[in-house]
Amino acid sequence: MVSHAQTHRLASGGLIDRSAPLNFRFDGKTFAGFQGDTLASALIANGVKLVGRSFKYHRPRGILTSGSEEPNALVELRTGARREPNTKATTAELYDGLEAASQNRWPSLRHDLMAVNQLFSPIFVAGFYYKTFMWPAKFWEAIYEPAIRRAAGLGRAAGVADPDHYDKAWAHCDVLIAGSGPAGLAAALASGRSGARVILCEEDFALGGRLLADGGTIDGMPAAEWISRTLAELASLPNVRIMNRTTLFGVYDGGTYGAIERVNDHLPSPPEHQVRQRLWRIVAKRSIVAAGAIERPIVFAGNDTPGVMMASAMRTYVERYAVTPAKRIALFINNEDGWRTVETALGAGLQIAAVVDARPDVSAAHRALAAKAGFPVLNGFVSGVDGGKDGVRKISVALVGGARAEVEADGLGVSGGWNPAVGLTSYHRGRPKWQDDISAFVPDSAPPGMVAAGAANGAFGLGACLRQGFAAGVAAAQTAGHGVPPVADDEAFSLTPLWHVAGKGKAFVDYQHDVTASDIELAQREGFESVEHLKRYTTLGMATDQGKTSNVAGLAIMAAVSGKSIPETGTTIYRPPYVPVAIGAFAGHHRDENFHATRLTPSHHWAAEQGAVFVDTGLWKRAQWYPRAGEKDWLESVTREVKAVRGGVGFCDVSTLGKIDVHGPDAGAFLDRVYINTFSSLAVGKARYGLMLREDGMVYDDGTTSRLAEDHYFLTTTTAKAGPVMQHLEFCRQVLFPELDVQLTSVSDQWAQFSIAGPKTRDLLGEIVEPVADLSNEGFPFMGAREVPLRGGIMARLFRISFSGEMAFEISVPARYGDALVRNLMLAGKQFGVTPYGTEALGVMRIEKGHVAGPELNGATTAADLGLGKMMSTKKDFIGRVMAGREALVAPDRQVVVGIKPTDKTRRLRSGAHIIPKAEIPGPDHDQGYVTSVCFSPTLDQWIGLALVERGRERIGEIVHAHDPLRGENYDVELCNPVFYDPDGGRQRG
Amino acid sequence: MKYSIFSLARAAFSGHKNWQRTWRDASPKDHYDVVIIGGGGHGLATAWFLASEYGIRNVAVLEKGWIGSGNAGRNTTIIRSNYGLPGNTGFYELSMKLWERMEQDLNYNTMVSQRGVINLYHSDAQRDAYARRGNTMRINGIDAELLDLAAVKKMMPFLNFDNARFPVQGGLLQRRGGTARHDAVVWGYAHAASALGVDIIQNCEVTGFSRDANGKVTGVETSRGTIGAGKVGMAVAGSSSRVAAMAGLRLPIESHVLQAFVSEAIKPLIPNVMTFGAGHFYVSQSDKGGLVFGGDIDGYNSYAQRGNMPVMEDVCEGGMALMPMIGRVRLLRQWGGIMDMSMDGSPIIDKTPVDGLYLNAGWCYGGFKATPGSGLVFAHLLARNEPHKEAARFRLDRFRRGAMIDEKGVGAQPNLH
Amino acid sequence: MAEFSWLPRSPLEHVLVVGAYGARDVAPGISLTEIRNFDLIQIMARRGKGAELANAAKARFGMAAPEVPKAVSASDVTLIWSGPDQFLVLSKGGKHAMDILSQAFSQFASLSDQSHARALISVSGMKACAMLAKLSSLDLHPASFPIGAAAATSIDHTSVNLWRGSDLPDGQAVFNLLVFATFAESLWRTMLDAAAEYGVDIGYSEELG
Amino acid sequence: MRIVCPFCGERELGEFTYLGDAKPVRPSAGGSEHDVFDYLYLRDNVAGAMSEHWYHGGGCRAWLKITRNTLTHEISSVEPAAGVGAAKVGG
Repeated sequence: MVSHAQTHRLASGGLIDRSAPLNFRFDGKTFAGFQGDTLASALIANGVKLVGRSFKYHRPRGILTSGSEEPNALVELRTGARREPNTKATTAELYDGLEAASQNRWPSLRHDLMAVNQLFSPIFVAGFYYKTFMWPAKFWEAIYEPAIRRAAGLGRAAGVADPDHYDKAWAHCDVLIAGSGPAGLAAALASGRSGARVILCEEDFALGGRLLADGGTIDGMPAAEWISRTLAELASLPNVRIMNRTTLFGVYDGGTYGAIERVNDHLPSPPEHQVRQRLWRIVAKRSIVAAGAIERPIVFAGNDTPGVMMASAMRTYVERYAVTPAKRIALFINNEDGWRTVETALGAGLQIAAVVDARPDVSAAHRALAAKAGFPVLNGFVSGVDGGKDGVRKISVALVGGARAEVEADGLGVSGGWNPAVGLTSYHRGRPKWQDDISAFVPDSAPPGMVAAGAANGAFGLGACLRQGFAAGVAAAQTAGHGVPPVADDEAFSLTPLWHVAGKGKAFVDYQHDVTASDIELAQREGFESVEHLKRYTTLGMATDQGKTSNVAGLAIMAAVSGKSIPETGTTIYRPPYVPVAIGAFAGHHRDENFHATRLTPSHHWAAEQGAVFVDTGLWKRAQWYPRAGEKDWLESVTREVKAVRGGVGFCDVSTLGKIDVHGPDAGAFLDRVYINTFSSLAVGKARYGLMLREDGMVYDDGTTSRLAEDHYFLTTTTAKAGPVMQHLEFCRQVLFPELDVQLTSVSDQWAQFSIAGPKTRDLLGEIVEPVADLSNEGFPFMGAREVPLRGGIMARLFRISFSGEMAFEISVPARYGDALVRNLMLAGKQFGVTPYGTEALGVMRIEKGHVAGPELNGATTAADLGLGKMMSTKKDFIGRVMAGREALVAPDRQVVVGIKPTDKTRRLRSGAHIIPKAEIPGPDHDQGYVTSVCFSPTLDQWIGLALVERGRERIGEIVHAHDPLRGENYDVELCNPVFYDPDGGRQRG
Repeated sequence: MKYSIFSLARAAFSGHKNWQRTWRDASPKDHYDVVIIGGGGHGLATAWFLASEYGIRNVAVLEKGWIGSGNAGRNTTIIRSNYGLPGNTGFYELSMKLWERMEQDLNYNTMVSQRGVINLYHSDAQRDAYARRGNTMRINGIDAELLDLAAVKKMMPFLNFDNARFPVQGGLLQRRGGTARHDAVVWGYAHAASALGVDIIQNCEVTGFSRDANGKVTGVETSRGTIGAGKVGMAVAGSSSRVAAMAGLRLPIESHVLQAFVSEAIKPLIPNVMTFGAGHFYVSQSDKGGLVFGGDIDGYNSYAQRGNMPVMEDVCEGGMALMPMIGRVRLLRQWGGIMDMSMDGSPIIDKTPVDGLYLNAGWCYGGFKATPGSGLVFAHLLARNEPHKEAARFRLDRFRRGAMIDEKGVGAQPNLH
Repeated sequence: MAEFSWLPRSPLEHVLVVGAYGARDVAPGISLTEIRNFDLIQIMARRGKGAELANAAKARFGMAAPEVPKAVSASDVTLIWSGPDQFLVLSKGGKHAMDILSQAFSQFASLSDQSHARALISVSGMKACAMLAKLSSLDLHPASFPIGAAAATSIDHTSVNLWRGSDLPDGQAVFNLLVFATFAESLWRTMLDAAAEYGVDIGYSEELG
Repeated sequence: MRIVCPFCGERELGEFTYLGDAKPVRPSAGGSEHDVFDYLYLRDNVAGAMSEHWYHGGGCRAWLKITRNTLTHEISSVEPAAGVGAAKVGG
């Protein structure tokens, strides 16, 4: 049921599709519009003037512009999880069923109680909050700030997960063009005809830019016809890509541009399998900014009354959307361009109430037009607006010479001149330069490869736009001449700068943030004269419109009050994005479970079949434990797994270790330089534990490296450091030691690797390895490493190394056999009760054995801290050797690894507790270390742990406090040898 | 004029015509007891503490642009003292205590908002690391709480608990942490220091040092002439190496770009300050309503004060992974500051090898939250010629001795801190 | 004693579902085909032995190994540039397996078997470029990345080797991707997400393309 | 940022990781603590053209020496870090 007819829709004309009527809702009321409308144009069509409330004073506001510079007409678009706060009605494409609501008002847009703020406006001046709310001190967080936070903000975010999808893509071109106005289209023609790869981005859904509203004659034909001919030619060029609904928002280094494509925002929701928006990274050799210019308001009392609108926006609404923002229009202008609105309005059959032109020298032609149409041309300034929520009723005019006049009108079009869109050209901290004839900033320098053309470059005439665009296109394609530029006349442009009409009443510079001319004067009085100070103190230009309509006027007023010129006053730094961009688009596909990639071990799906619980280790999913029916918690499962290994045999997927083939005649010499211990002396067929330092002397990584052939070592890293160690080794190889003949290849993914541990390991392996392989202690001693054949025909590598402290081997098979290997191990090991174990049991056994791991290798420990100082060779140079000798790194009071046991055997330990001497009260002076790793040891039937403790090794046997105020615990532990289990190593060697 | 609701109301009656400049616009004198180079938060705080705490009022702060134009105006406004290593812990808590009384000290509302800072953890290993850090804090008398998953859910029900790649398991909370209005801190110190006689001289770029025959610094050469000084303090993070080079010094510092972002203003959505433990993302919501967020540095040396897209995307990916409710909230502005990244991730406050020249640098990610503490300890060093006890570990020679304060444990690679 | 079977299992076996995926209202714009069970050997020249390696490669394969980012094919083998002085040898059926190539090249080069380290995915279809533009920062326009072009690059922060094969008889472009096996499932899902809007035809093959 | 890898061609920033100033030279075996300290910790921290080490880890795994302006991010040269004498890494 449509409650409103389109009372303000013209009977004909416009680029709307009258055969496609659409219904939409605004603040609960249903309205009608057409395909091709924006929400703003459709609201105007229905005579809606009041669309929003301002940020601070909650003043009633109407639609000011017709584009992405809109400060006032912000709505919450859509509902539920798709609610989008602060959406500009001027850029929201109408679709059937669109729902929008006004925002930042309570209880309703018409009756907003927060408008009471206006009563306090004498106090709520710029920066008022810095001067008050300080007493009593506690009241800030308790009372003042929550109230301010509730009052501030604009629309409401949905507050629940965004249901839509986003993605990101790359595009590449020779010439990138921003804008499809006359300059942009001419540039596309010129560069496209040359064969260059061209991408043209247009933020609007319709192509043509200002031509759509302002028309004109190009190459002797009406603009609309020229546009369609041009688009047809561009469409015929396979090297030209036109992207509408796409805003170029930033320029980054190396000719990379950011663009946002609103793929499906014109629909109620994206079709299945499609995204809402797509972020483009466009790599372009050259770019042409033909993004046009933004008409600027004039600051005068009452300039924020609904019905006050930019003169060019009025033309857009009338010409493009066939709607009438007002029936009887007054204009307040200081330049020639404003007169176009007069012509447009008269052409549409609207009344002109008066033209207030600040210039003394209005042309005879205009005066004749006024006489013919019967409206006065007043040389003066608008000094006040009579009206309110329902719009403009009357305007007061201060005439040059001192007289006053009043004009009855229901709409006021304003034109203070045009500001070229200098954003993109300035994002590399470029400062635009002042151009006197148009009283505006124009691009000066630009990022490499970028030029501006047309209105964005300060060329306001249609002919000039076409010429500049075409020339820029030719230059960017780096070829000479491609036909002749399209031809059109250049309209006369004259302007008398006018920024601010002084007078009584609030005159807004920044509409959305309610920054008035007097706020700027106050800021100047208080010493905030630098434009950046001005911006920060008053919040000028920091609203969602990014100051597109307010910045230049603000600094012009600052210049006036501080007695400087505008160029002396300067601009603030321009910062991307050119329009606000949804955070979801920057994230694209990378959210939820797709935030980061997932790495799976070769036995992953088998483990999943067993019901394993997985843990995230970096990008890996690793089996943490394998629960069995009836087990009440993880501890029971882990305890069972540990006992099974210590008493029989178990296996664990350790494929996540980094694995690197180190090849070449100098491989041994190379490893000698990167490890603290020696590898060149390692016999073929043997493995050795190695420790790497950073150059600063701290431990970097550890792992076992085996020599498989004279010129081939197989190096393993920890799971966490696989990538960084590879990078480090390549640095050593390529940069530090290029004289060595050594080659590195990551083979992490080539090998499925399992640790098989426990006293029955040989029995299990005997089932699966061909009998020719001698697995006896003599035939395959501890730290042996060699290839063996498996029954059934594949080869495997066996390494007799042990992390668990048990008799153990690690076995590697090519990864595609990893799944088969675990299944075969289960089959072969059934008779021995073979038990798969996860990372928790692995961790328990390494703590029982006193092996250091991640928590101890924390980047701040030395080899000596870890009890591995003796490994450091004194006979060779290696990375980190020199710095490891610094005084603080060899100080006797360093925290070193020790074991800890609670004196109460039933007590649970926790990592992160601190170590405090027994006699001391906890405090910074007695904080002697902390617990790094703990576990319940099934073997010892109590909790045990490792800790880094000052002089720990000298204090074995001492009772200290484990102090854990975070968890409210404080208990006694005994410092002990970190090797809790089989300290002689008999089991792993047996 | 003392700022209060009463002075504000009185001023309103006179149309706000009677407000004075927030700080005096001073011209350089020939000589000061102390010249501070750098009109950011640290430099101005140092001047204020010199004047208010150490009775040294013949002080100038020289700023090459407008005050607060460096990192003081380009950060994510977070204050906290949740550090884990000796040196940092005590210092940042000293700073936290000064934040808590700043408005009354300065008669300027800097909007210190102790809304809580929570570091989320996503694994047992992270939980243990936070437990270690939280216990350090508690042992040092700093508030800290270790929250489990249920407590995090209660406090922030809007996080992605259901289908996250790295599910949240809990968090380390410092309730006293929060935010402050960064620009107001600069203006507040300028206001208060100026009132005590400090000369704040803008648009005055230091171009060199004056030295006597023994090499002692006797003043600075500036774009507004030579200014004599008993002592010169540098507080120019972002430009430390460039200024130090004028005195022939090389520092253990690299300059890196750190980006930050703000969204459009929305009604209150996020109550506190959060850091995501499984990616590079931290966020708070300003009183005005914008989500203020950031992540890691871009990773390469830069003085360009602008960032590139990969980090921008990385940060937003972190944000969406943590709370997919912000998908339709729009990013409004992006900016980049020049960070002094030191070789261990911790600051340097010390005398330099050049007599009369004092250094305050290397703030890495900690500069804003350090502002009042840095001002106090640097003023102490300048006034007393010996380090404040809470800055005793921030010495320049710690790298040579191997006494690094390396919270992340990544060593002498600044872009990893 | 138990009998063991050693069936190789592709890293994509669990996730690859043969048939149609994604948009159904259009003819599939993308074909994704996994090639299973291949030999892939990385060969890196020893220091200063680049020329000898080149000669040996020519003798062995009957064609020069690429010295720039390209892939070259003979009937039974494809040589893919993978970095300075290194290339990958892709083949089927054991003719160019590790033990055989070791004998031919070990004097001049270091060899690493990568046969199990990678999954091989072929992407074709009218929308192949559009879909890959979501994953790859490379310019895959035929002018920049013609048939035979190869790259060691990253998609989704993960290293891949990518090369453009010969066009299909109907003129559609074919891109081949070697992705690390432990990332393969994850990347596969990402590829499906990127391709879904175009409609996908999923399959696998034991034959090299 | 885009970097023209001498082996791979022009690539996106995300494929590279940064180490830092390429000017300091690691003291050879026998270097003193003073020398290594200087190498490891002190930086010119150039504001302008600077020679740097980057790793093309997302591509061909070559370490590169890149001259880049830290004020503008403009890259003026890229070469293998192994130096002209070993232009082909590992070669």
